[in-house]
Amino acid sequence: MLIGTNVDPTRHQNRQKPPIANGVVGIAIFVVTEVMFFASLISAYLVLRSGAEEWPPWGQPRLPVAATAFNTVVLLLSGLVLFKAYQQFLKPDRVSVSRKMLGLSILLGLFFVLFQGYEWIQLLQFGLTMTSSNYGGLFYLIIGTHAVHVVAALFFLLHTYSMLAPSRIPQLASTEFVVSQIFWYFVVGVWPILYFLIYLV
Amino acid sequence: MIEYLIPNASSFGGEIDYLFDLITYIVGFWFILTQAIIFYFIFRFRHKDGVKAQYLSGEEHHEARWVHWPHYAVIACDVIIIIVTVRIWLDVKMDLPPPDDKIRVVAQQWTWIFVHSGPDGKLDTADDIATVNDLHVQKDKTYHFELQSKDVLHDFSVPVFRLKQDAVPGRTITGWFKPTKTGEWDIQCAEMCGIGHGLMGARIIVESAESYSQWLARQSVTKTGEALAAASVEKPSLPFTKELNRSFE
Amino acid sequence: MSDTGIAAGHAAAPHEHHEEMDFWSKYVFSTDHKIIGFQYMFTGMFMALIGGFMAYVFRMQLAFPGESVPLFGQVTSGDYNMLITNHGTIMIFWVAMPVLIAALGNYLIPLMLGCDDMVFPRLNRLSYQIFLLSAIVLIISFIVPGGGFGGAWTAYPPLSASAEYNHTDWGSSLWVLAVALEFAAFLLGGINFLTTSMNARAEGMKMMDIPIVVWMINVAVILFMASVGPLIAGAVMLFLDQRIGTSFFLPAGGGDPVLWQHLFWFFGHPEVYVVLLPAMGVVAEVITTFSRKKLFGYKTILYTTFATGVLSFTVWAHHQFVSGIDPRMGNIFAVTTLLISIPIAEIMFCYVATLYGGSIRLTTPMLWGLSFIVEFLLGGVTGIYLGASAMDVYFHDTYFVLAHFHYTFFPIAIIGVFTAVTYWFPKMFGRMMNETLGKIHFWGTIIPFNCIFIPLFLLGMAGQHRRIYNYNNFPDLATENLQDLRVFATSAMVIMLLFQIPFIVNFFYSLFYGEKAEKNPWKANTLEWVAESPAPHGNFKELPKVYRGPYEFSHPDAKEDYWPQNVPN
Amino acid sequence: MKMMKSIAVVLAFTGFFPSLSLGCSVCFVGKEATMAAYYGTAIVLSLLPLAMVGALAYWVFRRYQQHDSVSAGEYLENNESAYPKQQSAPTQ
Repeated sequence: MLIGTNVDPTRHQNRQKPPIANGVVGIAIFVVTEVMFFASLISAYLVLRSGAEEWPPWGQPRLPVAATAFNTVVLLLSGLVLFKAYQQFLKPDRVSVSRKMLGLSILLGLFFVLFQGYEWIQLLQFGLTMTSSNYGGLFYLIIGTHAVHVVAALFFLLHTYSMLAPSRIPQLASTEFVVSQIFWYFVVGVWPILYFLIYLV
Repeated sequence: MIEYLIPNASSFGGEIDYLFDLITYIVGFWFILTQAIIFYFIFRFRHKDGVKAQYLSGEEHHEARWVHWPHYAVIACDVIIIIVTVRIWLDVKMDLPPPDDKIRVVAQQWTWIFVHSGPDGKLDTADDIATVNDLHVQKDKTYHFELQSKDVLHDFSVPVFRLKQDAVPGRTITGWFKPTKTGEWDIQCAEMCGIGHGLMGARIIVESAESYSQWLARQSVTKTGEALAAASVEKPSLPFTKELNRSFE
Repeated sequence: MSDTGIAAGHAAAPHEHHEEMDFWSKYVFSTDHKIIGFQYMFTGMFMALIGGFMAYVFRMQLAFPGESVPLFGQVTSGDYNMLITNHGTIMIFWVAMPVLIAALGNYLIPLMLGCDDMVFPRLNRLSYQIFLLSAIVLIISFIVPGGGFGGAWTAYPPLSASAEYNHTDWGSSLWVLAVALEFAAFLLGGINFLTTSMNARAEGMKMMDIPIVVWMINVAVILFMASVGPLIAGAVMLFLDQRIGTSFFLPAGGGDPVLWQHLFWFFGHPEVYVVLLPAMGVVAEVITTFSRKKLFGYKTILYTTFATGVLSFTVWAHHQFVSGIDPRMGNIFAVTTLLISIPIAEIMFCYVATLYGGSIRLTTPMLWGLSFIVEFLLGGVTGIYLGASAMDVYFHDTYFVLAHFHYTFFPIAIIGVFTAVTYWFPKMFGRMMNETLGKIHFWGTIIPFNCIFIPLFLLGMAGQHRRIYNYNNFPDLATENLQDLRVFATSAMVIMLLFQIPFIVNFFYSLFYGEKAEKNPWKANTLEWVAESPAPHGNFKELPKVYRGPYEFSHPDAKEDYWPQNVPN
Repeated sequence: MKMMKSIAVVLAFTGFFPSLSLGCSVCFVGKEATMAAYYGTAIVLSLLPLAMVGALAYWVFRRYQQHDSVSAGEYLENNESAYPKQQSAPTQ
């Protein structure tokens, strides 16, 4: 894996353990960059929107607010289940429960992406495309970027899931678990902001 | 000091030249002082056999003050520069004195179209005179210009006026100047605008009142009609509207 | 996973034992931080040759407009735009960034912190591979139909966003793609640097025992990581504008060209500090070593570095004083821009104070380090003119700006790199460089450098704008006096380029035939000098322990005039 | 430094007031809403990285403090399992 190492200087020497694991530091820094990335997409959205005559422009389909509200709940639920799964993981001998809950969280995340894909197909049929207006362009850009992050985060979670398998040593997955959690919380945490700004306002 | 290299021909050019001189004196002092100290230290503390370097951490107060006091002096100098800068910035960019005449400047790849308001002093009337790459203005009159662009970013720069403003497509930007010297100088495009950027020059001709009116009399409306048609961009009072932007195409 | 990773690494990957490694796994697909540092360094130097050649071609065109340039031929206005655009792009993104941050960061951080590698070596390798890909994409963009992108390195839309305006359909898209890839590469590298510095320090190394260059590289990386998001977002939007036909930046479809300027400069200004800080760190190491003095005010320098980092996020719109932003915003940014001169001035004062009471030996690295301070000061003070918004109205996009940032970037990217290469060459390659050739190269670079750019200050004051391929089109600028200045600058530039030959000769000659270097030829204190020269894979025979700060030169309690960090007493 | 900043802020605001009375050459280009959006996003984009990096630095600092008080001089082999329990994800 990407964050795995073959020579890890913090581990194989007889050396004090760092207070924060490498992977956690790495992902925390990465999330800072990601937050700035989304902040600038949102900035672009606000600037372009404020310059437009009407928003959404005349003749463009409206976004499915209610269905996406349901989808938002699904995503938030997935974050909550993941949180619970980690709590189980920290308890002794509850790894298999933890793994099942992690699986549920992944399924909820997967549902979110697939449901969104379904929405997109509908919207495309209604004539909202990237080039139909800046409304569509920004919608697909920002929501699409988020979707890419959801998929990437799901792969992270799946990796953790496979490491929690009974045939392997689940205790070794603790860093991976935290890393994939942080990334998933980021993805889940950004979504309500996007939903509020793009669908609701 | 800039006047030695290029004349100043506008009312606010002198202020900008003054700011240049002020900054030059302040930073010049610091620059020369620091350089002198560096070269003195290099010479004075060159390696000599048997002489060991001193041990100074620079953390003690009596040591650190040697960098802190100059540092406070730098802050004081910065404050002076900031105050003068903001004052001149207000005059040049934020103030808009009442106009004697108006012109419209339309930039496109890679020419300048200047719409003079003609004898009546108003834009968008039948007697407007449009010229390509030639701007005629009268000495000692305050001009407002409306800056527009048809395609990409351009920049209306008149070095002798110390004037510079980007032209942004979809927006009309107003600025002002007041020529104080007669003569003929360059107008440059100062923002990269494509292959012909290096060719996008124009001339500004500052004239006295009588030679300006002679020039005005020589311009027949029919002769400039064509250029005017090319320049007739609808006034983008509301930028970013689709209707407006279609007219650009 | 890391533990299993180690186990798997030992079992399955024989390249842990470096004597068994073949050429490919040793030099091409290595995860060794030093090799990756060299890869970055050599790629950067190769790109510097391309960028330098471009500068030669367009300077010749400016001095002798319309005449055929030797080794290139006629320069059309399209060629000229492509050359200046890619000269800027290459020198900043493919030379300054990879050499100063990536190469030095990779090489120095583990060595100076006393650990054996980066914490994510494979991520590190991936970072270089993406970077290499980005360089290849950029080079391909010069030869695609329509030629390379010619819309200036700032790539302001609408010019950059539509082939209708820039006439380089593929060139501009590949340019954006290359820039985006490059930032992805540095992002991975940056994560690595910060994590390594936090978690892999040698035993006993406190925060205040970290060498200043490592601190500065890390602050630079933080600036980079926190500011790169907007540019990547902007690049994605620009790419979509070019290829899909959206209109985020095209006013015709409701977009806003000024938006790009904000996104670009939000990254673009911290970027200056991203490359400045590592260079300043290198200079700090060199001047303390060769003046045998403790760095004056370590903590002061550190805190002012943080202050610079904080302020650097708040100054970006000073690039837009005349671009149609609200002038009230201009006031705020003029104030912040002038404020940022204060911490930088403080750092400079500390460096000068370090020289006081020293025992200065003018070796080649020391000459480079001192010339950094001397030259950068001029770049720094001319920045005051441009930060003052009212003055910028006149100087914006003139040669004054150009000369100003070359007086900052040349010390950063060229002097800083030569300082680092000449100083760490013994550690990198185990041999000493030739001092005579080094000094010839130094004087042959520094004197022509000033002769190039001081005339350009004058040209800028005379109102000459940038990015114009032939000044004969502007009667006020086509005068003989100004043309003489251009010819003078160009001649100096050609001389400076020729004087790079002694360096290249010296570099490769010393690489193979130079005098063998001992472990610590400069008698410096930091941990990299504890390792063998050249440092082997794994760096240290046994990991060093740290007992004191990195700059204990001429300490009264020490036996000699230096006191390495790892020596107990 | 603090005094300097307050002077700077005052100066910046003196820049605001004349424009309201005298009229301003570039101020009112574009819509008010766009200007407000530019101001807002400029402020957010400037402060967000500082806030995040500051928060992260503070969190790291706290972790190091806790770590120093818990396991001064202890080496890694003996507390492999204790480690993840102290772990808490940073709040986004």
